[in-house]
Amino acid sequence: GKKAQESANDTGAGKANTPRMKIAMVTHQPPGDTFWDIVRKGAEAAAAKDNVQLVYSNDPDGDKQATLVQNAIDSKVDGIAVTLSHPDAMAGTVKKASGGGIPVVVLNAGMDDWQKVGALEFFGSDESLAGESAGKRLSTEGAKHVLCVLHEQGSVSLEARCGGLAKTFSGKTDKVYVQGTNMPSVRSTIAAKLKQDKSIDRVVALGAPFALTALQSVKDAGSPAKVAAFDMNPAMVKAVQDGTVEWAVDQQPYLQGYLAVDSLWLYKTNGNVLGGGQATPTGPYFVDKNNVAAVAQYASRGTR
Amino acid sequence: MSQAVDAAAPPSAPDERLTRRSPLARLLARPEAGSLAGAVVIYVFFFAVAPPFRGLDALATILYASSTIGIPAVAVALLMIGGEFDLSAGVAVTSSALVASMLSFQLTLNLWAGIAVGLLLALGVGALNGYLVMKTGIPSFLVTLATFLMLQGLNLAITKVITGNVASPDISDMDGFGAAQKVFAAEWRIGGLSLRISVVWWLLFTALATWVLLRTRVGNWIFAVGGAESSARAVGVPVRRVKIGLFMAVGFLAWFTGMNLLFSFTTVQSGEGVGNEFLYIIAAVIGGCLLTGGYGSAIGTATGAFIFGMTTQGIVYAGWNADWFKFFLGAMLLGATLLNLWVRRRTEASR
Amino acid sequence: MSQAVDAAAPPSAPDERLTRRSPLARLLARPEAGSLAGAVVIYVFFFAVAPPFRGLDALATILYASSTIGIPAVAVALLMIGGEFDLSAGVAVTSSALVASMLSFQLTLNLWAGIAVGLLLALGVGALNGYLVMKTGIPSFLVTLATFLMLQGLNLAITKVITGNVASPDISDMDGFGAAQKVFAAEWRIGGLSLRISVVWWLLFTALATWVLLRTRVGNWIFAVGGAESSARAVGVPVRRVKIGLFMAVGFLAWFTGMNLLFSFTTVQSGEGVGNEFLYIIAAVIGGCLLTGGYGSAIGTATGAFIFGMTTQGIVYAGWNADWFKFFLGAMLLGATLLNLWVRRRTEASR
Amino acid sequence: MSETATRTPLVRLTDCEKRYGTIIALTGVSLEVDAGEVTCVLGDNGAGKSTLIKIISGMHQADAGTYEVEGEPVRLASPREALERGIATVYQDLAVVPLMPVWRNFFLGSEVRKGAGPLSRLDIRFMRDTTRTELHNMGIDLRDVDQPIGTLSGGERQCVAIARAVYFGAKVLILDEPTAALGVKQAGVVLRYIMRAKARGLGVVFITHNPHHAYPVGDRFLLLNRGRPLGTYAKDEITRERLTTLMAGGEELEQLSHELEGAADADLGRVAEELEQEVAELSGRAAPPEPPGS
Amino acid sequence: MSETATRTPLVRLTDCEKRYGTIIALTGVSLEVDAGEVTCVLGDNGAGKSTLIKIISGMHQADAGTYEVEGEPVRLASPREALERGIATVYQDLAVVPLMPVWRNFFLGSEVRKGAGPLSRLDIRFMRDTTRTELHNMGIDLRDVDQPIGTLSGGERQCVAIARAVYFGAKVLILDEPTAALGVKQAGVVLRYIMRAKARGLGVVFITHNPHHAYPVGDRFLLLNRGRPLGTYAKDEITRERLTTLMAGGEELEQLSHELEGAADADLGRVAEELEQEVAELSGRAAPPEPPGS
Ligand SMILES: Nc1ncnc2c1ncn2[C@@H]1O[C@H](COP(=O)(O)OP(=O)(O)OP(=O)(O)O)[C@@H](O)[C@H]1O
Ligand SMILES: Nc1ncnc2c1ncn2[C@@H]1O[C@H](COP(=O)(O)OP(=O)(O)OP(=O)(O)O)[C@@H](O)[C@H]1O
Ligand SMILES: [Mg+2]
Ligand SMILES: [Mg+2]
Repeated sequence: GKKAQESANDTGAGKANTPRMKIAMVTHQPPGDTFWDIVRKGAEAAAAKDNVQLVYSNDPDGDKQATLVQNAIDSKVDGIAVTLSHPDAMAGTVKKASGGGIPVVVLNAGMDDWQKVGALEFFGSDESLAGESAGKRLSTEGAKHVLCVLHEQGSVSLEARCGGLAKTFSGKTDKVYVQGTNMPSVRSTIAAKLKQDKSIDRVVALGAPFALTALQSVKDAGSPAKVAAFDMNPAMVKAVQDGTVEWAVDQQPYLQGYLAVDSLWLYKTNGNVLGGGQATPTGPYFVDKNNVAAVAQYASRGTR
Repeated sequence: MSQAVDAAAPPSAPDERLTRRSPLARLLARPEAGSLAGAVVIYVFFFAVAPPFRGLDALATILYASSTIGIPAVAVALLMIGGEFDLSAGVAVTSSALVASMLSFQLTLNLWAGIAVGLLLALGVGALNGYLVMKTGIPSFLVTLATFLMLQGLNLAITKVITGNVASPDISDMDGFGAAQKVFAAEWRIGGLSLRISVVWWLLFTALATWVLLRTRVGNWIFAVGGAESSARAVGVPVRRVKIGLFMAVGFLAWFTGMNLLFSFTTVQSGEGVGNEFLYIIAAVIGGCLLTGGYGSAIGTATGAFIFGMTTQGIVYAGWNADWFKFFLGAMLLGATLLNLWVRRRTEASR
Repeated sequence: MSQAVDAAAPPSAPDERLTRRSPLARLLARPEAGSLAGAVVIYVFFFAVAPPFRGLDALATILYASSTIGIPAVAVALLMIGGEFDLSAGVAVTSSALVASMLSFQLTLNLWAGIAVGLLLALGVGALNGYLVMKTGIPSFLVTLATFLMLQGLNLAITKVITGNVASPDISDMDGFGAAQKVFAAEWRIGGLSLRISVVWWLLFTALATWVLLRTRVGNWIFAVGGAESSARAVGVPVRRVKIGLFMAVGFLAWFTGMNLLFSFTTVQSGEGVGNEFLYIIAAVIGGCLLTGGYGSAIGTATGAFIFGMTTQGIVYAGWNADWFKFFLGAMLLGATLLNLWVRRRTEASR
Repeated sequence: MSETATRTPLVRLTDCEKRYGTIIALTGVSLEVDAGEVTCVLGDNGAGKSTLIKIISGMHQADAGTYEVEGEPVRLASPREALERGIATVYQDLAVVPLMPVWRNFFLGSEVRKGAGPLSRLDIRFMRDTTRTELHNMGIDLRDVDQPIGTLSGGERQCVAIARAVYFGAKVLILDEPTAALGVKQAGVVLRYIMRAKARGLGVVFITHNPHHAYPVGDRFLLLNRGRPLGTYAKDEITRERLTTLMAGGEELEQLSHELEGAADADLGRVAEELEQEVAELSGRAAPPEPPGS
Repeated sequence: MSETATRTPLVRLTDCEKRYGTIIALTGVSLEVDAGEVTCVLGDNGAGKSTLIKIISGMHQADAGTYEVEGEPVRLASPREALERGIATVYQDLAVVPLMPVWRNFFLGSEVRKGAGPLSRLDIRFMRDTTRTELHNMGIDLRDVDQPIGTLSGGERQCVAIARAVYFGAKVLILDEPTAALGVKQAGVVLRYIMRAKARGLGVVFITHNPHHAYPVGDRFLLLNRGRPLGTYAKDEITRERLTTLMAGGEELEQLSHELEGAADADLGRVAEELEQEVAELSGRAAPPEPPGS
């Protein structure tokens, strides 16, 4: 309950005495998303530690996100951490920032493009790689037919996850789009899909809340399918512990946020650059029954 | 035609100025008939093309999905008949669920206390919307757009502040959960079939709204304020009270849907509900409600929600390529609407 | 009052049945005045609270962001004045950009060929919307909802089929890119300032629409078909042609915005644009257009887009907590609308 | 008609003024309506007659002046309050809801219900029957009281509005050009209704452009011109001819007649003759009464 | 008035029928309008007069029957086509756009432009001036031609609709109860307009409930009853009295008079006397003409 949460809420380490600086983080987070919430917590923790004023903004639309980067440039920030989920749409503006002397790091999305826009570092997990490892794992588990649940249509990262999965998975992969903002419809749609194709034996939801809803759909449809997921949230930990969800692919969003801010701080105060010109992977990391205990404590306070 | 002023009731002989119409034609001329026809055709269509669609369990799933749109759509339709919009209905659902769960959780109260506070909040938001619209004369589209944005912001921000997370805590182990779940989200499994109480509620609310619209004074007033506001005022309809009441009705059913959500899923994502307000409006419009007010029906709206729910699920049951989902959805909605129109034209022309 | 039938022009002495009004009051009584006042107040507000907002570069960014809403909003406003909606405007932007880029890319054509085909497509979609609305009498909300869904589906599915991806290929190295970029997405850097051509286009389109609305026959017809369709038809306004024309105008500006998008970013996400149709409608409504038709202005709509753009950006410049973003946005829109109202009430009351 | 002097009038409006923005629609107008009396408001188009009755009926609030109902100063915020005081109005624009059935329009705002508490519901049969009967009494034989009122003819719609006001008017009946769209027969019925309302002790305000409708039924005449009162006359202070002349402007008609006479066409000449005859009669002796429906 | 027999009529409607869904609004009605002639359509409320003119003006299409304009069979799909053939109409519901300024309404659909090609624009000054002048000529002195027409008084609005039709009517002028909401003076002007249109060789269709308006200007009278023709009369085939009686139903008036006489109230008695006198005049000798505006 409440108490447990409170006790776990102090992630803060000591505070740096470097001059106050302002760092903007611009992401493609849709409103109210669990995953991004954890990214932000990591960024905030680093900011608190590094005496950084963090200005967070987000918009799922590529061109609007570019405008947000422009806002940051106009605001004369000391560094920008940005996601490149729409690399082409963002490139111009981000280049303007890096070319104009504002250090830029890329997180989460843009593994193939971060160097092109003049960014210093990349922290994240390759989405298709994550998908591929999930696909491999499913193959070894002997799954025959996987249903990939995408909670947003037209999203690059979700498509990459699903695409990677399909690539390495030995069996058949199907996908279904659901309306992420409407849980009852998510539940019914997955159930409908399971009924439509009774051979489906795995449901892989690409977001934690949807995996939990998928459990209900499986029950509704009377399907034997097992559920696995991408990303974590507190409820997911419990589900993995209970064994209702087989495993979850974690890309450690906290790490992405934390490193992005912290590395900018390091660059500004000490000239450090991480990764040696290579992307710094933060995942994929499988959370399953074996290692869930280690994560549980942190997940319940919402930082895993 | 030369009777005295206090003449008896007029003659009831058939009027030579009318052509006759068969009872079937009369039935089909009802405003709901067209959308019902649309629903039937879509049902038959999917029945034919999608074997998994044929089972009763599929019907149960579809009905459930439709009911979560259909319940708030009832009130949204009444409001639309009354000539106003409510864009905040979708997030108000989430707001009331969040309030109910977080309040009970934080203060470790019985859930019913949270439920009651959630209701008060939803009614309050409705009343505020109505009050602002009536008091200032700003179009309800703008007023409720502002409420929509503000509620959406509050949902996120307050949930974040209180739980440190973007979802409400799990309440399934709290006092009052069992009873509340029975009321708002009971689910009976009969054989392989899962029947859900929200479907029952949906039918009840639709029946109630139909009764109110057609058989009560308030229903008369709703049509009147939507059809010609100043005329309604001129003949003594309390326009302001009716409209504020309608906004509050939307609040009420939003709250109800929120409770269904909460007790079905035990936790609520704070970003949920955005965009659903349009599903409600779409259901009402497919069901024949006029966006400009003054015309529509609750049964039609229920049919609209059913058509929408059936189409969304049916495409999945049919196993069509998921990439084309939206295209099929659009095409089928257009088809249903055209059919609706065609039925009505036919019956109007038929003598 | 006893002049012969062919009397000369009426006397022009001041009428004893009128109170006098100062020129300022007259100016403030114009429909745009209220929303302009709202814009000014919001500008001053952010200027005070957000230092980064003060620079000219911030203004340039805001203007650019506003222009991408403002350009299609011009046509959407005209359509709304003409009494109809277009929900497909947002995705039509994406569709035309996708078509233009993929067609040129796949067939290795000069980009201008793709641009032309994109235009044809956008105009065609507009004409189809208009034709269906006028021919069937189905509310435009439903018709364009169907087009919206279908276009959205086609965008996703066809892009997927052709590119195997969810985005169009990069076209920056193709023939005609330079010239087209100059037309649709030129950017001049003067000092640290980046001025974008879309702002210029926005002002141009707004001016043109204002001229059309107030000074041409077509403008007269637009007001008439939106204000009282059957009356307009009765006095000989070609209602069908006007409305179809308006839908096509929306198609045209959607195409234009799509080209701006394409040549600014060289690639387009197939899922983009969904939801933008409401931003256009919101801009028009904030700018004083009536949802029910028959009233509104292009300048007001431009102001509405500016208010919306400025608020969205201003909150970011002010560095307020992103969680509260939507809340602030809603509150400021409500504030601007109330101010607008207050200004108009004041000027109406002033003698 | 003379006993009213000592009684408090049902409705008294004093020095009333009304502005729409910069437009002054009414200024310095006073009006009294006594029980059992018909007050006619006469005046040119745009004189402010409808504005005046909208103030009485609570649709608008006066910007200046006082308004008393049965001696008690009031400020009616809505027509509902007027209706609750027994003041029923036929508006010039009829105030109907086009998409609603005739019978729902008839009873709108004053619905008849049966059953009690939350189960109280509309007494549809009664309302349908009453609507049909009342309209039939006015000479309108409706095909179907469930027809949307917007599909009725202009006169039929006007009859619904009148029948409704007559049915619900308890103390004061206000009629804004009720006979404008009516046929001869229906107009006659309306005049009869007015007389019967008067006989039942109601106060009636009657607006018309037809002096031949106004004079027979009116007890008091208020003449408006460009928003200002031209004078109030009791019936015994004014002759029918004077009233007609005041409303029509005798010189106007004479001019018309001359003009037409000058026309070349023989046909026109004939009309001119006829018109001249009228003018002679008007400015000369009694213009004989005419049938109620003209 | 007699030369029309050999000419092709401007407008000829034969055996026309119109249904609205199950409602038969018009059946077996024929009508001719000749140049320089006024055809009056008379009938009770709901008789189908407006429906008839809506067919002529292209608003509705007949379900059966033929429609010829200047001898050529047509099927007008919209009022625009009628206007292009020089047929201008004043609709009973006036067909104005309430939110638009008066002058824009006046010229709506027939805007006057200056400049050429894509630069052609509205000649606003001309249109404003013309609107003001034309209305002034009808006795309406507008404060401001930029006022939204929805804020005008009922009569003012009607005058705009009439002035517009008169201004644009080239061959046929159709007037549906044009004088209903008009003051005495304005109604007189409208009758004069009709005479002048006739003199200029236009065909006029004139609908009214006032036989005293119809008789002086009409050349031909079409009587409708419950959607069916009661008969067509040339002016010389019918007397004014007969026409009035046909429209009013003499027995109706007599009954009214008797009823009122029976009433107890002295006041009512007086009115009854007056009404009886009317009846006597109606059924007896010539009801004398009356001023145009009553
Ligand atoms: N759109 C419609 N739908 C159904 N019925 C209609 C429609 N329009 C008219 N009617 C019916 O047709 C009949 C004739 O109407 P119309 O308006 O032609 O009468 P009218 O002779 O002009 O009467 P009035 O003198 O009252 O104006 C009426 O009984 C009316 O109820
Ligand atoms: N809402 C309004 N806004 C502005 N002006 C108005 C409004 N309503 C009425 N007026 C003006 O006030 C004046 C009086 O109008 P009113 O309707 O009272 O006239 P009326 O005497 O009833 O005329 P009619 O005989 O033509 O019905 C008119 O000149 C009209 O233009
Ligand atoms: Mg009036
Ligand atoms: Mg008529």
